[in-house]
Amino acid sequence: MRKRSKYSYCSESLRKDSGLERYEWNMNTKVNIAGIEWKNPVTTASGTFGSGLEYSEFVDLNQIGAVTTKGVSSIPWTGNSTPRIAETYGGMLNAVGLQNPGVDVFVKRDIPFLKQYDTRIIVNICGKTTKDYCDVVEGLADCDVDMLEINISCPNVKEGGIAFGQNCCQVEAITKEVKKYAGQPVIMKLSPNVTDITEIAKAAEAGGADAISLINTLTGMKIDIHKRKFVLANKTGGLSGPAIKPIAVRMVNQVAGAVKLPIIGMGGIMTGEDALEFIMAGATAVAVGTANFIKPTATMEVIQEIENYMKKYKIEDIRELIGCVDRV
Amino acid sequence: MRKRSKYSYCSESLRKDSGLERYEWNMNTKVNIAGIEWKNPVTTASGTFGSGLEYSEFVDLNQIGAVTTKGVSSIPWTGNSTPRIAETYGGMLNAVGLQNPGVDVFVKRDIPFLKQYDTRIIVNICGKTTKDYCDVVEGLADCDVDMLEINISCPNVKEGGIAFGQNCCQVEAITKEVKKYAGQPVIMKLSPNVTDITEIAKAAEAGGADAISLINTLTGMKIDIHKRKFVLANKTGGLSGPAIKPIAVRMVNQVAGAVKLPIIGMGGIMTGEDALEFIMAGATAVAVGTANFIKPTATMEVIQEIENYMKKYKIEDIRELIGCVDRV
Amino acid sequence: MVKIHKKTAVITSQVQLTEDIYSMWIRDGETAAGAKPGQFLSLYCKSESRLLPRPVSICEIDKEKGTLRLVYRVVGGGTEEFSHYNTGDTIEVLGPLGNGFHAEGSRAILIGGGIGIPPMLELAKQLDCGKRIVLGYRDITFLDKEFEKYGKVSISTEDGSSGTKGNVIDAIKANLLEGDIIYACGPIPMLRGVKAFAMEHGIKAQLSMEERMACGIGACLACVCKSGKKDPHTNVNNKRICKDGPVFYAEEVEI
Amino acid sequence: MVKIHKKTAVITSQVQLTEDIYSMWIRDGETAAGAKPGQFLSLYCKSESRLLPRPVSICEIDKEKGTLRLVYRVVGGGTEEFSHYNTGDTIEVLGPLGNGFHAEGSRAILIGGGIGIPPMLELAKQLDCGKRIVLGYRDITFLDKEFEKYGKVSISTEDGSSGTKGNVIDAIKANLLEGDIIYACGPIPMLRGVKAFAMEHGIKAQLSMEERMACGIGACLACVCKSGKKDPHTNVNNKRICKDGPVFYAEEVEI
Ligand SMILES: Cc1cc2nc3c(=O)[nH]c(=O)nc-3n(C[C@H](O)[C@H](O)[C@H](O)COP(=O)(O)OP(=O)(O)OC[C@H]3O[C@@H](n4cnc5c(N)ncnc54)[C@H](O)[C@@H]3O)c2cc1C
Ligand SMILES: Cc1cc2nc3c(=O)[nH]c(=O)nc-3n(C[C@H](O)[C@H](O)[C@H](O)COP(=O)(O)OP(=O)(O)OC[C@H]3O[C@@H](n4cnc5c(N)ncnc54)[C@H](O)[C@@H]3O)c2cc1C
Ligand SMILES: Cc1cc2nc3c(=O)[nH]c(=O)nc-3n(C[C@H](O)[C@H](O)[C@H](O)COP(=O)(O)O)c2cc1C
Ligand SMILES: Cc1cc2nc3c(=O)[nH]c(=O)nc-3n(C[C@H](O)[C@H](O)[C@H](O)COP(=O)(O)O)c2cc1C
Ligand code: FES
Ligand code: FES
Repeated sequence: MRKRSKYSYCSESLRKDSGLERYEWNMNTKVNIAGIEWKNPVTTASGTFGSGLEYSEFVDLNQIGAVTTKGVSSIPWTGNSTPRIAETYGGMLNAVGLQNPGVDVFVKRDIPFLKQYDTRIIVNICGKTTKDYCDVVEGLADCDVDMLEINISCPNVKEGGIAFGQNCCQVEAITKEVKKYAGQPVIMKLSPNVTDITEIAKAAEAGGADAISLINTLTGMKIDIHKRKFVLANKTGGLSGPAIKPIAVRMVNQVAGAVKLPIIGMGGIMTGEDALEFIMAGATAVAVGTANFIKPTATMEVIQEIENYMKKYKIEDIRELIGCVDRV
Repeated sequence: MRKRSKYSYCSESLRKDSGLERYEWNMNTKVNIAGIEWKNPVTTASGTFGSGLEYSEFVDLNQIGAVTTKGVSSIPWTGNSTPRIAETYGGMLNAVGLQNPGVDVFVKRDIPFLKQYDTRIIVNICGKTTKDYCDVVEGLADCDVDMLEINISCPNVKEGGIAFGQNCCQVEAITKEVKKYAGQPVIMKLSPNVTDITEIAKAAEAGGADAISLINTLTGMKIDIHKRKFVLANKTGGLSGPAIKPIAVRMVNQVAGAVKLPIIGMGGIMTGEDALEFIMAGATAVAVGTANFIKPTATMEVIQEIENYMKKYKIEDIRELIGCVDRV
Repeated sequence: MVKIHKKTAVITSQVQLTEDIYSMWIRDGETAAGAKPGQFLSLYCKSESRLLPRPVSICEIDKEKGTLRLVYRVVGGGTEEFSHYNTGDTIEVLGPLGNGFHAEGSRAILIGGGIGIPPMLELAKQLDCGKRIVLGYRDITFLDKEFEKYGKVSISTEDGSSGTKGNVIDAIKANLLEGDIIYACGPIPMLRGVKAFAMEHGIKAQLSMEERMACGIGACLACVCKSGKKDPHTNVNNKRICKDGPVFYAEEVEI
Repeated sequence: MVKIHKKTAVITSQVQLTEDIYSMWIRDGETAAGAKPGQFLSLYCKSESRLLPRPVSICEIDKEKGTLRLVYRVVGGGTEEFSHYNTGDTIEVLGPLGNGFHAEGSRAILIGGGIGIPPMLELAKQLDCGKRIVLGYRDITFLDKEFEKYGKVSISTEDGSSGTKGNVIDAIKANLLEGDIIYACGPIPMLRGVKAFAMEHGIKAQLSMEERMACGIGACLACVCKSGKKDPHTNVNNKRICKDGPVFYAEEVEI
């Protein structure tokens, strides 16, 4: 058998640098999200990159626009029982259940680690109640982090998570509350498991969100037909990976047409081409998630391929590409 | 390069007959849906099999449990502009827009064709208004077809479709109306583009549905980054294929726990293993859709692989497997 | 009752013609036996992320050897994958599909534009009448030498690097070509020009059309084109390119 | 700053040991150079439908040739895919990952159960002390002959077809084995039995654990096992098998 064909991941033309750098192509990849400037539009999707420590063996964190950390809660969370993941066709299910060391350890250990690098720090926050969220947000208000991402959409937490993210009134209410305590711009991270994503996005905007990120995972299930039982201990899990990309791009495009806030798009990004689809759909920045598990250097490759595209088509400023496809 | 590896489609053990037929394994694959007996639990997903004519070159229609036809409306529909399809990672988007010759031609031409075969006939029905649906249902009341499947979930029709399928009150109301005119059992086909599929299923049950089928396609989008335009003329399309299977299995399992009606499960079924996942999740029958495009004989292979599984595990009656995994 | 199946064909040669155009011969006796010029094959990718078949026209048929030639341009992942196959590798194919060209008239003009050129080669070979061949390119030419055995070839290029500068119609006019039947395959703007030319001169024209496909056999209604009259099968003004085409009379289709 | 990468290793041999167990040698000098017994590799599938890496233990290391041996059971699509690879084919790997066994004590008992047997082979080779080897099978044995060069081998089979009928603990008891350190890899029920045996006899035990993985490097928290004490990294009673393990002291983990 021959080498795995990578062509579906990224076309040859963008993987290979088009070579224009010879005559010093001057381009701008900087983007500004809610007043925070990133050196390029690529971050990591929360939960797929830890706090950057492990992946720093593979990736030069100085080169990525921002690092978004694993969700952190006010107290340590143990997460779900194992098995926590299952593979699906072109994707995966996870039911990690937001295991995290709690905000105190996070602030003492993970922020100082990330501060060594010249990259933006986005802290993803989870909670079971509005108070939980506010406690973490308040605890981080004086910390040296750049943005907060509020995960109101994790399908693995029964008490809060999903309920928050699927109801407009609750989204608006929690956004308002969180904003009261926040020392940094607040990104609301939306769940795709809803009838109308634009309503939810508008609620976040109404609540005072500074930016929106989407999509979190779609709720899915896998059954082991030989054992006749669920593969995941939690029965259901969140579907991520290239399988979900068309849904994510659609939602980003819809939300871009519905609110004025900047959008961080994600869901199945494996290559620079995928990232550009989100950007053209209306995202100001993108996050790379599941792809990290498949190619530990995925973030850097995505950045490189975006730059190659810009060179190839002589795009001077990445911002020319944001939302450049017609709105639906 | 070697032959395409098929292993992810179906494991070797089920593709190869386990050979137990030597000592004449007596098994029952018949299922009963709303009083209609099918010889096996496999049908075709509406819109992927025409009215059976073209695929009858590949498949012996006598061998499949039921043929579900392309959606038919009261008058001929022209459908959307092209391109109508786009490929995605492990799936595809379609925005055919329910092109169909109208119920009159359908009754005169397609039903007589299908009546030549010993298989159940399920007519899928689409409309823009409740009256449209009722007109078709009434027109078919005296026809020799076995079941009606009401597509209240096609995302490609702006006027009706999606709106009907995403709102509980409307689902209950249209089910009630359709039932007034129906001469055959009515299957309500649900959209997955909703916050809570169980609410919609309960509304269909309350309206008097005899069965439920799910899932229809998830709304998605693809952008051609080189042309910087939408790939589909319709901009959005419905995502189908193996990519969506985990979402479909989850929804079938949730609905199985929420209503008493029999369920026809679909969404990404490529193999007997996939079909069994739906059956174990709670589906009484399954439909094969996108897989027909990839393997024209997909329906027959799925039936064979289900039988191979039953032989391997000495299952005498397929009904033992329906919903045999714990409910969520 | 089953007539055609998905077959596993063996690649007997693969040659690169230009930077992005490849010529591949594949062997499957049954498929070759039934093939006609203008028909196409559905080619399946090995990559499991790419599910849909790629329709590719039959460029040449060798019934004796049971082989078929496909000439294709690398435009995306699927064709790129094909271009990496070597002699001896296998490929799954379904076909021959569609109707193909229908021989008629006594003085034919064969017109191919860009990647619409390959299907004209087998047609040129099989047509037993007077024929003039017109091939339109952007710049780099391919297959043109091979056509020369079957008739006089006129070339057009957009940049004027070979033959007439302009499009195929410009080449027809420049070479004062005449005929009583036109066979054409190429991009829509070219076909539109050919249709206008044919109508203007009262010549019959058979046009081979292209659209994105899913089933390739007429079931899914993905690949339609607009027809002037109501189509008997669809009962609307749409014809299925895969099943009712890809070859249509110019007056049948709105382009 | 970058220390390990995904590498493309070449398969230098592939042999079928039993109906469903295969032995594959792969070559990548850098990977082999850093490898220790008890560590594992993440193997990536070529099929684009299967995205996640498959963790497989290192069974033998040949630092001179720069090769590694992997012995694996076909249980699903990924391992089935691997079993079709031939000599000369390539495979993408990441590793060596995890911590591996830590040599200590003077009289070791090495215990492998089922597909937990392979990692014990390189350990048996490298351990420079008194050692007894216990291998537990359901029925058909594999690799047992290869262990004989490194120490006395006792076998248990569930059906009694070879060695002691029963499990590895039955074999230990039947053969009155003694030691001051146990190294074990196998299914959870076996590890649970080994842990109980070790505690009962006051022997130290290093256990190699298994769980479904996504990242394989400690970032995603997919592969945790329960720990008795709060883990310093996770700050909860969970340890990451891929990063903190796969080898743990018996008292560290709750099984
Ligand atoms: C009847 C017919 C005959 C054809 N004959 C030839 C030929 O002889 N030589 C040749 O080079 N090309 C031919 N084409 C075009 C060829 O099908 C596409 O170039 C090819 O499918 C592109 O696949 P890809 O994976 O490389 O591109 P991608 O863009 O990655 O493909 C994505 C999807 O879009 C479809 N698609 C993309 N472009 C086209 C297109 N132009 N037409 C139809 N589907 C498309 C693909 O099949 C696939 O489903 C023909 C098309 C048709 C309909
Ligand atoms: C540290 C470690 C070392 C291992 N060493 C070996 C070894 O030396 N030899 C060997 O045969 N097997 C070993 N395994 C088990 C091996 O990883 C699985 O058998 C293999 O991943 C199954 O892949 P599949 O595609 O064939 O099965 P599938 O069931 O199709 O795999 C689906 C998914 O589940 C995961 N999965 C399935 N079973 C297991 C399992 N038992 N453990 C972890 N993940 C699993 C797969 O990696 C994949 O992500 C080891 C596992 C771990 C964690
Ligand atoms: C293993 C895993 C853990 C995740 N944990 C979190 C989390 O803690 N907080 C969060 O907001 N999203 C979490 N996500 C969702 C991702 O951030 C992202 O929204 C989703 O996976 C889609 O992107 P992808 O397809 O690129 O992975 C997690 C995803 C995975 C796969
Ligand atoms: C090309 C195409 C056309 C479809 N047309 C219809 C339709 O007319 N009516 C309907 O209810 N569903 C239609 N569907 C949805 C399918 O019946 C099915 O619900 C969906 O594709 C999921 O199954 P799959 O992944 O196996 O294809 C269509 C799907 C495809 C791909
Ligand atoms: S591709 Fe399905 S009808 Fe033509
Ligand atoms: S597999 Fe990701 S932490 Fe172990």
